Amino acid sequence: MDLSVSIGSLRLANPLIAASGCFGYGVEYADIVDLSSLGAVAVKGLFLAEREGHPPPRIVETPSGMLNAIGLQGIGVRRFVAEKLPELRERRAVVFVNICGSTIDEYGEIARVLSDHEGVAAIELNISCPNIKEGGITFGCSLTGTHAVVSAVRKVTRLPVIPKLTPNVTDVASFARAAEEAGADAVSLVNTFLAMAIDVHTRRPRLSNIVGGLSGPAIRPIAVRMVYECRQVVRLPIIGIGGIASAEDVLEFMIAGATAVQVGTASFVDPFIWTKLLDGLRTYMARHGIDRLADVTGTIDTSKREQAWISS
Amino acid sequence: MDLSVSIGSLRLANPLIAASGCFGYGVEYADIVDLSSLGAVAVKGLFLAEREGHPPPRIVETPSGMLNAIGLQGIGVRRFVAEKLPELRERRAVVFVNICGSTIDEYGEIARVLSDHEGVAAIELNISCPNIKEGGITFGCSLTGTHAVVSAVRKVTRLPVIPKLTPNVTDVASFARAAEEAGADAVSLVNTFLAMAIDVHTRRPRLSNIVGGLSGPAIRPIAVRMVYECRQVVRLPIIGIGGIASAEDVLEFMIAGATAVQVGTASFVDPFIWTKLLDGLRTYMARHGIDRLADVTGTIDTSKREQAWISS
Amino acid sequence: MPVDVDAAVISNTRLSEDYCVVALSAPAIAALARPGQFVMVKPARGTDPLLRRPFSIFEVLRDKAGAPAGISLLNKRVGTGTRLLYDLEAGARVACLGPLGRPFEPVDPPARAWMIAGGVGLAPFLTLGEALSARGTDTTLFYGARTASELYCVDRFERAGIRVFLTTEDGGRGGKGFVTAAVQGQLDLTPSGEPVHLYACGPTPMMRAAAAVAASYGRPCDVSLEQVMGCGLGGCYSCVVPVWDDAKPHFERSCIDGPVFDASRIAWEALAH
Amino acid sequence: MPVDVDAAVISNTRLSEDYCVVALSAPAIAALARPGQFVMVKPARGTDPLLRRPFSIFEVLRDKAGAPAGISLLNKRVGTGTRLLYDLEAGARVACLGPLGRPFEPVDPPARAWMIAGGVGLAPFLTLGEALSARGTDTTLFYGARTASELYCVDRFERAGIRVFLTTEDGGRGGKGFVTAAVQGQLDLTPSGEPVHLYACGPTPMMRAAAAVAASYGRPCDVSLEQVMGCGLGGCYSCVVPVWDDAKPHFERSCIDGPVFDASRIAWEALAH
Ligand SMILES: Cc1cc2nc3c(=O)[nH]c(=O)nc-3n(C[C@H](O)[C@H](O)[C@H](O)COP(=O)(O)OP(=O)(O)OC[C@H]3O[C@@H](n4cnc5c(N)ncnc54)[C@H](O)[C@@H]3O)c2cc1C
Ligand SMILES: Cc1cc2nc3c(=O)[nH]c(=O)nc-3n(C[C@H](O)[C@H](O)[C@H](O)COP(=O)(O)OP(=O)(O)OC[C@H]3O[C@@H](n4cnc5c(N)ncnc54)[C@H](O)[C@@H]3O)c2cc1C
Ligand SMILES: Cc1cc2nc3c(=O)[nH]c(=O)nc-3n(C[C@H](O)[C@H](O)[C@H](O)COP(=O)(O)O)c2cc1C
Ligand SMILES: Cc1cc2nc3c(=O)[nH]c(=O)nc-3n(C[C@H](O)[C@H](O)[C@H](O)COP(=O)(O)O)c2cc1C
Ligand code: FES
Ligand code: FES
Repeated sequence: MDLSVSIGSLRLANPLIAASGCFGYGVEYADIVDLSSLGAVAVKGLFLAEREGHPPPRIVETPSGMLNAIGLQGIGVRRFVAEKLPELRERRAVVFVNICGSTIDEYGEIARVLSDHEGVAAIELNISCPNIKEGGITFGCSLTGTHAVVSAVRKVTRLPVIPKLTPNVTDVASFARAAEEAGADAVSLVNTFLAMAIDVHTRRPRLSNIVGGLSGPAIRPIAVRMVYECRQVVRLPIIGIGGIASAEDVLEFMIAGATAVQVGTASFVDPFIWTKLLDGLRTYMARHGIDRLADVTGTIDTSKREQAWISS
Repeated sequence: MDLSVSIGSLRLANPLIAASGCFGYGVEYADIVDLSSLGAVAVKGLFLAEREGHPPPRIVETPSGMLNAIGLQGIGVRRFVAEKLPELRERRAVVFVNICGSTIDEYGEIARVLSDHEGVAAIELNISCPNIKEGGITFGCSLTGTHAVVSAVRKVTRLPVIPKLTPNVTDVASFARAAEEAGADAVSLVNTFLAMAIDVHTRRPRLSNIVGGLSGPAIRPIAVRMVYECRQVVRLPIIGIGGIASAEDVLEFMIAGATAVQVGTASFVDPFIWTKLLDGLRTYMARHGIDRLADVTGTIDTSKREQAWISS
Repeated sequence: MPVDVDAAVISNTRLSEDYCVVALSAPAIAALARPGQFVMVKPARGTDPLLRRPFSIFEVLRDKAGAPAGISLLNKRVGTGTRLLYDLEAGARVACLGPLGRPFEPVDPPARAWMIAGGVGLAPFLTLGEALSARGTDTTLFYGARTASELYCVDRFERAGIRVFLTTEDGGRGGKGFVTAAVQGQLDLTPSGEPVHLYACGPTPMMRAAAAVAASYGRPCDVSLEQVMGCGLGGCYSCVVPVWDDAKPHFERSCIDGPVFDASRIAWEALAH
Repeated sequence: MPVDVDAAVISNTRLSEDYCVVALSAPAIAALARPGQFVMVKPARGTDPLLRRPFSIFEVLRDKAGAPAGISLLNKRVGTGTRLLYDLEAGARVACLGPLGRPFEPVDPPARAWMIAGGVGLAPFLTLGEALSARGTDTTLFYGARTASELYCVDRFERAGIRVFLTTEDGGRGGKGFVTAAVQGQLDLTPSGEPVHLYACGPTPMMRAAAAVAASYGRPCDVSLEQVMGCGLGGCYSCVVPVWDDAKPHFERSCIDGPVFDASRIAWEALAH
């Protein structure tokens, strides 16, 4: 059985990628997860500089989901390449570096730093973090902003460039198209949904940042729809993200049009989820006589709208 | 204790409204719910003409939520006023009629029919149904469309006009503002999120309509955020909707800025929820020494971002 | 008028790896229940799963004085909710709303009643059979399953004075083949002047076949349809089935206009599954 | 290296309406556990609630041969997850990941150990106390609660050879007032040349007070902080606490850099609650 998938020139052993911000810098998990067994590891979003992020409370649970407003605490790209990348290479992890800038130049600058180092497989452009004011989602919510960031990074690196799209827009497919036109190698979607929760007794927001990003199974049906919509419009590989917690969820995204997927929140609940997902995918392939998992991508069957007999 | 709230000139006994499409024409519940005990009843979305809606499967459960693609099956506004309205009046229900048109003229036409009949308290403009191709959400996803529909209806009726906004947009507050500028008396938000689910074994969509609308507790944190955002921008009363299942949820929306709320999916799970919600609101008011529930609206306290001590 | 009962589980009898009978303390529902009606059960507190599930009322349980005390459900494990019900232990509580829906109308003698059950479609027929027996109607249950081990509670029907005719697809017990073929065979042997009323519940293809047999032999047939239901009360329009209405196709809500329908009204070619 | 165990509930002893001790069969975790470490427990299958909850390892349970067989948790009902744990019956299973986090380091004689517990902050101190006793360290538990009825498992500590000093806010049992005041009183009586190591766990204000007392008496103090945790493994950065790092404020992850911290490193004025 062949579980490998291709994102442009990049070949991943399987479609499972640890989602950015949900797997630290990868090294935290090195003792319990064989990092080389994952399709890839998307490390925590990095700015050029170190950041402390938002004060706690940073997360709050919601029905079948959670809000986070971490605020991109991080060690900055230079410390990352110095302190984390060597161990990741040693562990033979396929590393996607998720990057965030306050300006277009900053995205370019970070991409340049990363391109100078061995061991980075792809750059994921976080233009969709709902938790920070400057940069990020400002680009992700405007077509020209998206195009500009992708183009700028495209110019300075040969690494695959994968913008990560926000679901907080009217027409996500148009953003996928803008990314494609600007030279992206793939798109990741979705990042979290801007959301909030209030303690009714104190009348104060439950997150210090007031608003945060909703992730987890709750958002899965919306994310699947967005992947499906983008699939109609772009030819780029799509990395599907949002609430994946089982092999069936992985397959749902792939059938909708995803080439690979990322798993975030569910890996908090079960850090050993990866082998279970791989087992589940193999079981499915065996049951349905599928040799190459990649063949599943985009095979949704919308041909027969049964009983379209009574017109609506 | 005073639980009443005001939507413009309309005074509701309490902030609880049965959400459109989740309470039939109201009459279905007359035996088990005292319709006059609700703030209002928003009846199922009506076109001018009868419609059969989409073939089943029309719903599918998702984590802490459900998708629906009913396709606005309905008896049309003329049969509604003839067959349902009299009983609703008899039961002393405060009736919000949720209407949907394929064209702006159709919205106006329906509003005219309703204005000719006693017993309609308000017109809710469904410009946000994600399940039908023609009309509806086409208007709801464009600022000019929203403005045009509201203006057109505003011209033909003295009844309160309440556009119901879709969450499937980048900036919901700008739509609330467009509605306000066009003369709306309030806005309802949110309708459902466009979403989908796929059966991985058949690779077919789980809904006959392929996509449907996500409702239920899963969406609550996003809906609360949208109410909060709109509150910053418009002075109109806001009717908060999305995943409300407890008195605390009602209060969360009110504190975020809602004057009243609608309950949909949760009333499927518990058709007797209304008295429980009212009891819960009274308990809260007693505990916090609140005399007028309406005083809670918009009282979110974002003043002290504790420990904003480490800058993010 | 339905009521919502926070019902205690009296017992949960596992009949196999998949089937169980859950007895619930719910006097208020038991007192109102009519044959073929259903309840909406919340399999667990909280939001996972979120919605209630519809179940036929399998038995009306009575206390020693004969007063209605509870109901039982014949539950088949097919997914999350039915698994949670299967795993319930005595003493647990589940929210149970009912009775709901349009019941079966039991026929009177001299008409005979033939109940046709496929799999868990057996559930509504015990209460119907008892109602029929009570009014002296000659009653037969045609009950089909894939294999002998998937035939349940047959003695329960026999004790109620109901004649039982079994079929299995593999011939392991009773007639071999589909239950509707057996019904057809019996109809062949029955003079057309003898009134027979058919009642069917089971997988959609089985009910469709039953409806076709009934139609070709000119016999009245009521079916109890299984649609996914959101509310059970007519509020959501999720549970619709296509019916012919003045030769026009039309969607009716199976929770309040059904689940029991005159089979000849159903537009079978358009029904899901 | 933490392991995830689908642990069977051996017993669930309710100590009161709010507190219980849940014993779990988890040899692999028990074998690795060190004092002050915690586990992440999934209170129910499915997505409601979604995330695991952190709990200190209260006891390491041993089989007759003395081999580690399981752990127990001292659980206080405060919300959905802790209620589900309170309601667990023997035989149920819960996913339990651990052991996690930086443990307490037990001090050796001649240093004495004073453990300061507020409410459910008692949980990490039984294993620590046993470790201290085992190395012959003179160990005292200062344990405070609001009322006498909220003091639990005191005999369990006494049996482990630990001196116990109780306080209640209403004076119903032991000294009246806050537990940290009692500690301060004892420090007043203790010559500064006699080494005493403080360990504190409880509500944040209590730990902050303990840290202040420790600082003003020049005593080392370790605290075990309670932050909301998403993953317990360093993956999510949700559980951070503000620490001084070269006089610069900095957020550290309490799941891997803690939950035990040197109290003097914590920027208390910035800590949540
Ligand atoms: C009026 C009525 C009476 C019923 N009586 C009984 C009964 O007495 N005993 C019994 O075991 N079952 C009965 N059912 C079917 C039962 O409601 C479903 O099996 C149940 O809802 C499935 O829930 P789940 O969470 O286990 O399955 P899910 O995990 O929700 O789904 C598993 C599979 O079952 C299918 N399914 C889900 N809901 C239904 C449904 N309402 N009808 C048909 N298929 C469904 C799904 O499409 C899916 O393929 C009845 C249904 C109706 C409408
Ligand atoms: C390292 C560590 C060890 C712990 N050990 C124990 C223990 O041995 N025994 C015990 O009973 N509890 C312990 N706790 C606290 C326990 O994790 C929380 O009480 C629990 O997560 C609450 O879950 P819930 O679903 O019941 O509450 P929820 O319904 O989620 O919330 C109820 C209330 O509890 C607060 N809360 C939620 N999570 C936490 C948390 N992690 N810390 C503090 N407050 C929280 C919420 O803000 C809310 O006000 C420990 C926490 C940590 C971080
Ligand atoms: C705690 C947390 C931190 C996150 N940090 C980042 C980040 O740094 N960069 C990013 O692009 N996405 C970040 N995300 C978003 C996830 O990568 C992912 O897109 C989202 O959580 C949806 O997937 P899930 O439902 O599987 O968690 C974060 C999510 C969570 C829950
Ligand atoms: C089955 C179903 C049918 C609905 N039909 C309508 C409708 O006709 N018109 C409308 O404006 N909204 C309709 N809605 C949306 C609801 O009124 C409400 O906005 C949405 O469900 C979110 O609220 P909830 O989470 O409380 O259900 C429908 C929702 C459901 C679940
Ligand atoms: S189940 Fe809601 S209308 Fe029938
Ligand atoms: S709980 Fe996730 S980093 Fe600490």
